[in-house]
Amino acid sequence: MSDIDTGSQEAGDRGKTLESGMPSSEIKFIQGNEVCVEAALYAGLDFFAGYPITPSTEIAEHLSARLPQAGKTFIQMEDEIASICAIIGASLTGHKVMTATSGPGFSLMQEALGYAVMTEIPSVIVNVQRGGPSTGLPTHASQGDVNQARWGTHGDHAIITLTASNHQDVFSITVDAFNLAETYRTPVILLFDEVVGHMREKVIIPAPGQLPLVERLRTSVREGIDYHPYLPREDGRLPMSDFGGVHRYNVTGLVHDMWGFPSGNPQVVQGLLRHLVDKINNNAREIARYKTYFTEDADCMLVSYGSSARSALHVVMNRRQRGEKLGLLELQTLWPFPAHVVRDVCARAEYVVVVEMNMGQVLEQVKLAVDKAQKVFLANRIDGVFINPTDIRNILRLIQGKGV
Amino acid sequence: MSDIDTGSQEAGDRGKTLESGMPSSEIKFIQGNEVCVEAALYAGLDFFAGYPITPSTEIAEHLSARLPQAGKTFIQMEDEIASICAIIGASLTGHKVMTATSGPGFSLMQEALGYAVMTEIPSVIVNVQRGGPSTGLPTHASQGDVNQARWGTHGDHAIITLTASNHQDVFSITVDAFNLAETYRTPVILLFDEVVGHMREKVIIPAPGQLPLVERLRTSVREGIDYHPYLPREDGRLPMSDFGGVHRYNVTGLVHDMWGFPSGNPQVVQGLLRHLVDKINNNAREIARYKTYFTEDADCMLVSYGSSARSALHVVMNRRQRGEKLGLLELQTLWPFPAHVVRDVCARAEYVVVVEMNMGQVLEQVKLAVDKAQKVFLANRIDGVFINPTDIRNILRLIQGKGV
Amino acid sequence: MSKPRLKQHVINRDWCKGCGICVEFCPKNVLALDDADKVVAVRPEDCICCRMCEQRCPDLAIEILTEEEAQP
Amino acid sequence: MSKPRLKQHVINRDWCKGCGICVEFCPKNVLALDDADKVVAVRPEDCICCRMCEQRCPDLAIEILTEEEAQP
Amino acid sequence: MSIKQFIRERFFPHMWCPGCGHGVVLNAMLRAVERLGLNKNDIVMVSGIGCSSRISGYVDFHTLHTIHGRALAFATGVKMSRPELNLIVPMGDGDALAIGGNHFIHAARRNIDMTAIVMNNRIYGMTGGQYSPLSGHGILATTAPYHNIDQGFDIVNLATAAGATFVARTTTYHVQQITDILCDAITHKGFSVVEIMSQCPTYFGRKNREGGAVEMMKLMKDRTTPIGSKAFQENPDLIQRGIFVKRDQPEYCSEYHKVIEKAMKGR
Amino acid sequence: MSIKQFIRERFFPHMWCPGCGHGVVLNAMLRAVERLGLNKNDIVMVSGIGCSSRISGYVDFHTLHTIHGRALAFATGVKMSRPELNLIVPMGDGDALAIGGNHFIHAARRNIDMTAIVMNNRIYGMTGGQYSPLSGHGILATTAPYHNIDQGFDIVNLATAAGATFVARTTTYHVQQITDILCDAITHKGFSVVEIMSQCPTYFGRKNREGGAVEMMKLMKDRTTPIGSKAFQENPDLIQRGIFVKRDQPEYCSEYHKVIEKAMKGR
Amino acid sequence: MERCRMVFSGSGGQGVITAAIILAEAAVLYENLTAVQSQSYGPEARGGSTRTDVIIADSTIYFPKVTQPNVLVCLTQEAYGKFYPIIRPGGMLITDPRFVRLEKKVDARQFELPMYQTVMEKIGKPIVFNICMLGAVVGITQLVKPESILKVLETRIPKNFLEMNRQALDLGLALANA
Amino acid sequence: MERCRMVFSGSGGQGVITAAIILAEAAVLYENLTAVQSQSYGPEARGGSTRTDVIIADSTIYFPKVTQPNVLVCLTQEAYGKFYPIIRPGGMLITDPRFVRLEKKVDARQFELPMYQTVMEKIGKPIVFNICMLGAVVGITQLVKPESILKVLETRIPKNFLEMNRQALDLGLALANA
Ligand SMILES: Cc1ncc(C[n+]2csc(CCOP(=O)(O)OP(=O)(O)O)c2C)c(N)n1
Ligand SMILES: Cc1ncc(C[n+]2csc(CCOP(=O)(O)OP(=O)(O)O)c2C)c(N)n1
Ligand code: SF4
Ligand code: SF4
Ligand code: SF4
Ligand code: SF4
Ligand code: SF4
Ligand code: SF4
Ligand SMILES: [Mg+2]
Ligand SMILES: [Mg+2]
Repeated sequence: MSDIDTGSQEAGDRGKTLESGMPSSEIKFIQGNEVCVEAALYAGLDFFAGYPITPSTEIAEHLSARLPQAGKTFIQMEDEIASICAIIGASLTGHKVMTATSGPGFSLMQEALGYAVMTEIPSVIVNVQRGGPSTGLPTHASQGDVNQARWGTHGDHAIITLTASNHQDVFSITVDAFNLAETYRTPVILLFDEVVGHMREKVIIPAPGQLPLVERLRTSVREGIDYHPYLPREDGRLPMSDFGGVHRYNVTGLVHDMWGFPSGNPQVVQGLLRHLVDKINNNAREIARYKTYFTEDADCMLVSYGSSARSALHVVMNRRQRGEKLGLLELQTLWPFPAHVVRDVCARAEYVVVVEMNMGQVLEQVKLAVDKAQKVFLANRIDGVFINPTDIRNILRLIQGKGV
Repeated sequence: MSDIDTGSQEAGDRGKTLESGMPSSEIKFIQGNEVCVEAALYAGLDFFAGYPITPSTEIAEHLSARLPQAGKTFIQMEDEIASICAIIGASLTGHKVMTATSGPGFSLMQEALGYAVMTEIPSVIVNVQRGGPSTGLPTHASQGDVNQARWGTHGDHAIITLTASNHQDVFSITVDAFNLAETYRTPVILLFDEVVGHMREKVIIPAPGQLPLVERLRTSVREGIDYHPYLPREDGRLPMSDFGGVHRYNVTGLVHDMWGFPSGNPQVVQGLLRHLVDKINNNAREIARYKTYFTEDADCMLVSYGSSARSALHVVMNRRQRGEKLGLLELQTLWPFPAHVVRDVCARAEYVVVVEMNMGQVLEQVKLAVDKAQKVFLANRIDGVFINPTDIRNILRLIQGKGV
Repeated sequence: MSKPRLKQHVINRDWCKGCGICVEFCPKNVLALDDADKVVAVRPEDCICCRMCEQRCPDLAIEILTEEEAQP
Repeated sequence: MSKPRLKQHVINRDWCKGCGICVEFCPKNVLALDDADKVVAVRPEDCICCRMCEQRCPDLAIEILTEEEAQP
Repeated sequence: MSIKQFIRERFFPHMWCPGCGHGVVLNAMLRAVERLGLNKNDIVMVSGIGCSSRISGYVDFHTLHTIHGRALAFATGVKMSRPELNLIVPMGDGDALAIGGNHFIHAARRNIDMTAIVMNNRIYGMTGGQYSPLSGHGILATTAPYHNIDQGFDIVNLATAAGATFVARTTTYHVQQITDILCDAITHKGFSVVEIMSQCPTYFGRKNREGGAVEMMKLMKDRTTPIGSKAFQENPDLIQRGIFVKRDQPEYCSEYHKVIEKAMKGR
Repeated sequence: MSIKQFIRERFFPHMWCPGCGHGVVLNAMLRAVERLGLNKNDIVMVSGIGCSSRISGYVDFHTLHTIHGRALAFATGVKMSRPELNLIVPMGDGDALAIGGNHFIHAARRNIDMTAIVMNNRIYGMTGGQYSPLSGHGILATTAPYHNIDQGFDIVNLATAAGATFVARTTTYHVQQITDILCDAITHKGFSVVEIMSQCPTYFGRKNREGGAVEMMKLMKDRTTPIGSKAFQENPDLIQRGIFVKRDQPEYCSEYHKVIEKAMKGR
Repeated sequence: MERCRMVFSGSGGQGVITAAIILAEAAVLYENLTAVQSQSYGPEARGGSTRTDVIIADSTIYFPKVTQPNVLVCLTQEAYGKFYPIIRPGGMLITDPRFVRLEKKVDARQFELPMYQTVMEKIGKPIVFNICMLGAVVGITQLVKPESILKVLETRIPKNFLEMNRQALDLGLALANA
Repeated sequence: MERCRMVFSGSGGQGVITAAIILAEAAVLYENLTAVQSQSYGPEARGGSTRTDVIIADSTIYFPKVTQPNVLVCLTQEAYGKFYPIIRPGGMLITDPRFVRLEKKVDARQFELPMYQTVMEKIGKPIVFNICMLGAVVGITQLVKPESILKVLETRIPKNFLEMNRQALDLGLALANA
């Protein structure tokens, strides 16, 4: 008899679940990395540049076959730095772009990632995490790059980082990544992990039109009229004009004014930096993606994300059957950290257990978010082995004071 | 009449202040970057590799003249990545090494920095911060790389990061950086800023022997006997053997066993990662460097570091003269964050104001450290202009509810 | 096309930085720097309209206007 | 130095991966792979001790021992 | 002046020092654009970081001022996604060949259609006079206070060996040759490398007692000679100017187009 | 076997696939070390990341297994700080010339005394068969499912143009030549580049229907010829083997020593 | 249905991963079941032993790895030595005597099937060994219908190789039912 | 002593930064005073105007920048236009008529000294213009002894140029006292 197949599942307000059997949608049994590829194509990916690295390589491999079939561009560059630079260039000409890498490559991309932040280039950067630091454990499970996604590049900035635990969610969150990149004119990081990336399970590819797509907001300013590439509209969005089109403007990683030209004027500096951070952090509620399970009455709330959330959910389902009041908050947006969600969901829990495969990177954010930091505990694994339900159960027992 | 030259100065327990006029010490009037050079030479720097970048370039320039005079090695590499790689190589042969850069270069160094963490290579990396993100504001004041110093490379790890606000402290903290790098067999980051780096003021170069130096701990294992490069002693330190010497061992950025050979054994993985983090974080008290001013009775505690601390101290001195109970905690160790010091020093303060030139990177740590996060405020500037006493006074007024 | 005849040396004094390149390489010694280190055509009559000054100026600060060009 | 005379083919069966390189490139067809895909000297008497097998083996799994060498 | 149509006048006078060779390159480059009759909307200029790279701010094209050393990688993204655009990629010697050396050789290898201009002043101008991979042995610089021990690259040789299909060299003294060569280079279908020897009087000139801009330009006149000239045969220390390589080879974007065609048919 | 004194036997059998050319390189390299009579304590091997780079784990020297593409930069630090050591730097083709291309040309330019070995299997073996800058036009790879459109580098030309003072090429079929050339290269005072064409039967061979290790080695025999051979004159498509460049030029560490002398005297 | 957890293990070239994927894909695409397949990599990318986990169920699968397999397939001695202890009490162990000598006591039904030998004798191509193994697994466990496996094979395998694969599958099924 | 805050401004080649450093160094090394010198860079590394701040005091200096200078030196029209508003009421403004035409009212003593002309007439080398300016500042403010400046010059300047610098300093002192 199965031990986890009961229990109702409440989707969080922003967590979209796809119903199976929609017309002209397609069922596939593929790797998470390939799901990411399918979703990127669905979202309108035009241009991919990358450099192979375990465990993200399959993304490049599949795209090298799929993109030319669609008349679109795949290029393998000389390294990860060149890869992210190339996609930034391609985004400027009006294309949806992506690159994919893992830890060491993601570290190399940090300088250019900051450039994309500064110049507000819609782009998606996938990091399929592996064990770190350094070359670490290339083929093993880890979620150690959460804080790097936030703080890897120099200088103050904000960033959007998303993740998912199962293939259907990998699909929708990847589409979301492209949508958010266009909406906020920003790089978005997809932080997957080795387990999700390499595992195969069912995914339903939605029919075209089934998931909403955000297309590039192009300026309505006509040729010959002054176009301001860095002047936000009332609603905060910044219309773009394709490179090679009718508006000739400047793009620079230096602090710049609304025309895109370098400026050291303190007011311009302050204005730009606040804009870069506020456009994202002030929209944290809009950007928050998450799912909740049994949160209404949970005494003990698990908070998890990515593949770890699968093990956490396993435990929750299992314990609920026994009547224990466990709940799960699965985060899909990691940055801007959805502190408001964590605070609300964990408000009535006696204790909160963060389940992750690192030394407590999300743990620290949860502590900052909840009313009482002392009620937050960590259930983790850092040894390259995928955290399993037994690990979590054992740690829960210790937290509950029941010993081993 | 001067407005800031009174007030007693209590040095924190770890803040060493040099007395002037010591025999054979030498007085110089130089830039902060040059002080760093003098201190590195004092500490025994043997090898420097770097690539020019504003505002750190003077470090390389001075060393290009000074190192060969001492029969030691200076090399300008093809980029920052090559620079940090070269110093890691040179450290392995038993030399004290350093590189220096600023934001964009520091971002590029992240992959190899993680390698130095993983392989436990004593090394000093100077980041003279400039305005970010991206190329940002190359010649302006900023302290925006604090969190990057902690989380810039991928994977869980720990790191030591030091800073200073005046030339005498730049000297001693630079010497400290070399000492800590040797003690904990780790890269140490010196996070200076443009103001301190470019400003000229007096510094007393201590006489040889005046400041304690930690030399490389070399193994006592004899030739032919198995030497374990990654086996900590009882006291946690790991004796090294110079490359080119009598012990031939392996160094790798992959997770490795005590002989330095790759291993995916979960116990080895967990052991290594815990070791890497614990050797530093468990010694946070030993590593904490800071200075305190009027902390005994302060109602309002300023917490600051680097050049911002000069402006903060100016305000404190000024207000003390008027009898206001302001105090200052100047942090010199930023990572591992000296939470215990902050907690203690801020315990009786009604409110705590973090003075920094970013959007609140140390602020967040202080909030995590104190009893009541709500009592912590931020006095900052992010527009490239050096924060001045008036800025702080204005913000204090607002915090105190007195309006503009 | 007839040989171009000089109409004017158009000198942008705001842009000229007085580097002296045009002065030195003028084959006819037409140009000189004044007190404020800005270029002036001191012997315009000698100018053969070779445009080397115009083409070598790093600051786009000097231009040769010829009769033909002047009447488009 | 006299022509070396074969004493033995020293084959490390744990290391041999059966790639067949030594087999194919032995000028005298001395070697073959067995059932378990490990190399064996099937015609040792033909061996001319040229050591090409030893030098080409990617796994350092085969060594030619000659009489001279055998008595150091 | 008709080349003024190609500049952003409001930013003039530009930031370069008096007599800086980079201004001469700008001047001659604009004349090439004018002569070719290119539409401003069809030109994308991508530059890195350095004094030289500031050139992109002054021209009225689509301009992308990127990060140090990576201009060609950004340009590759622009070109591959809009192959019909003209890509001009001016770089400093440090930008192109110190930190950017890898992108340089790989862009050359791919033979992607763009014009790489190396504004070679043999020094890091922007950061104040450190030696570059083009400084050459014996030169003085702020990081070579005794003398530089690094051998210099020969850009022409390196570009050729890496696979560039158009390779040329000239100097800021030879302004008309700059314009001529750039016209050829921009028209060439494939990766073009044009080295323009340029003067940095502020750092290189001062440190190495080469005098001011005028003297440095005279030196460029004296030290160079047309390819294969008699003077060169007599004195091989002379540096040759002209077009070294110009050959046809399938261009990268066209090659990629073939991949698309193949893929769309099914393999 | 006397070359066993140079290996770490406990890690054998090694991780490479059956028939992998990297094992052949290891074998021949050990013979060179043996022939030269080098002391194990005087050898530092620095490698990057890749199947090839795992070679450092198997040899009983000082071994430094670094990060992808940067081996030569680490090696530069080792060498400059201990010039008396022998530096051997084996790299994969991707390691040396894709991500590592810049360090490659700069090490060559400086003429720093070390031996760079490019174990060229024309593919990224470690990550499972993507094309490399050495794959060449027309090749199939996991990221070139239709065909590769990238031109390949010619390592010999590139190294020569960049300034290497010893440049050679051979193949895993020609094992004795590997050993001979490596002896020369290690002895050469300056930057030596030795390209060794190697087989990756698992990915390159399988994808491109070149058969197994044996067939691939036969191809290397058939497709190569000694430098300037008659066969080459008749068929210039043949790849030449042998020593292309061997010239004297001041070595970097010695040059730096002169700087020290100058500095110590006062400028 | 009973949730079935399987581990297939062997060495690099034996195709156990492909077999696992085909099985799981058949379950998902043609039997409306749920399945998850994953594989673990050794510390190295090359060589060493291969392990793949498959779970097949009729309900959502959260934790995707197998800790105690109901069905364990071992195709090398090394794999057998490494994995026999994890078999679920009462489970099934499938081995091929060409590669594995049984030495340990396990609380499981043991199937020693001469799959390699049969394939070599009847088809002569070692490349379909894994499909034969798959036939045996399907035959023993009855997890999916052989036709479902065939449907997957049809989408994955060039036409001219299909017959050979069908044959191998049948050989495996026959061995299981022998 | 009274804390003295100074700003020297001009254009790139005029050597104001060097002058500031020499002054501050003299104060620190030979007069046992405290001093801080800093400079600000424009958005660009090249061209544009140069500004350097010097504070000299007999007690610790925390905040190292000058917001309101007691002494403002402007050596270009641009610098004058930019900085005259920040002068501290009652301070001193030093300019050279060769470069600056005074146009604004300021609450400060204004010294219009023909330093450039004097240097060119008496020495003929524009390179020591900044030292002449320094002489004027020292002469007017009496902040440090001229000998202290000379001592610094001795450590920084090749012997054969020393005399020229001494002369320039004297010219400046003389102009101040004129
Ligand atoms: C990653 C990075 N490293 C270093 C720098 C600092 N930097 C800016 S420009 C430059 C070199 C400029 O030299 P070159 O490319 O020759 O151009 P030039 O200024 O001489 O025209 C350097 C090192 C930087 N901006 N980014
Ligand atoms: C920064 C970084 N990018 C990518 C990788 C992934 N990676 C490891 S080895 C390798 C290429 C291997 O190819 P090659 O250098 O030719 O060596 P081979 O395996 O063929 O011997 C790659 C791309 C990495 N480890 N680090
Ligand atoms: S070349 Fe131009 S900037 Fe130089 S002096 Fe002549 S006009 Fe002025
Ligand atoms: S056009 Fe020719 S002759 Fe006339 S001023 Fe210019 S350089 Fe001299
Ligand atoms: S070459 Fe080596 S590994 Fe290959 S078959 Fe022969 S002995 Fe075995
Ligand atoms: S030594 Fe030569 S002849 Fe003898 S087995 Fe080896 S390859 Fe064959
Ligand atoms: S520093 Fe040199 S390169 Fe830069 S603008 Fe001045 S002269 Fe030109
Ligand atoms: S994958 Fe290729 S390069 Fe790597 S070990 Fe196997 S055969 Fe060798
Ligand atoms: Mg330059
Ligand atoms: Mg390879």
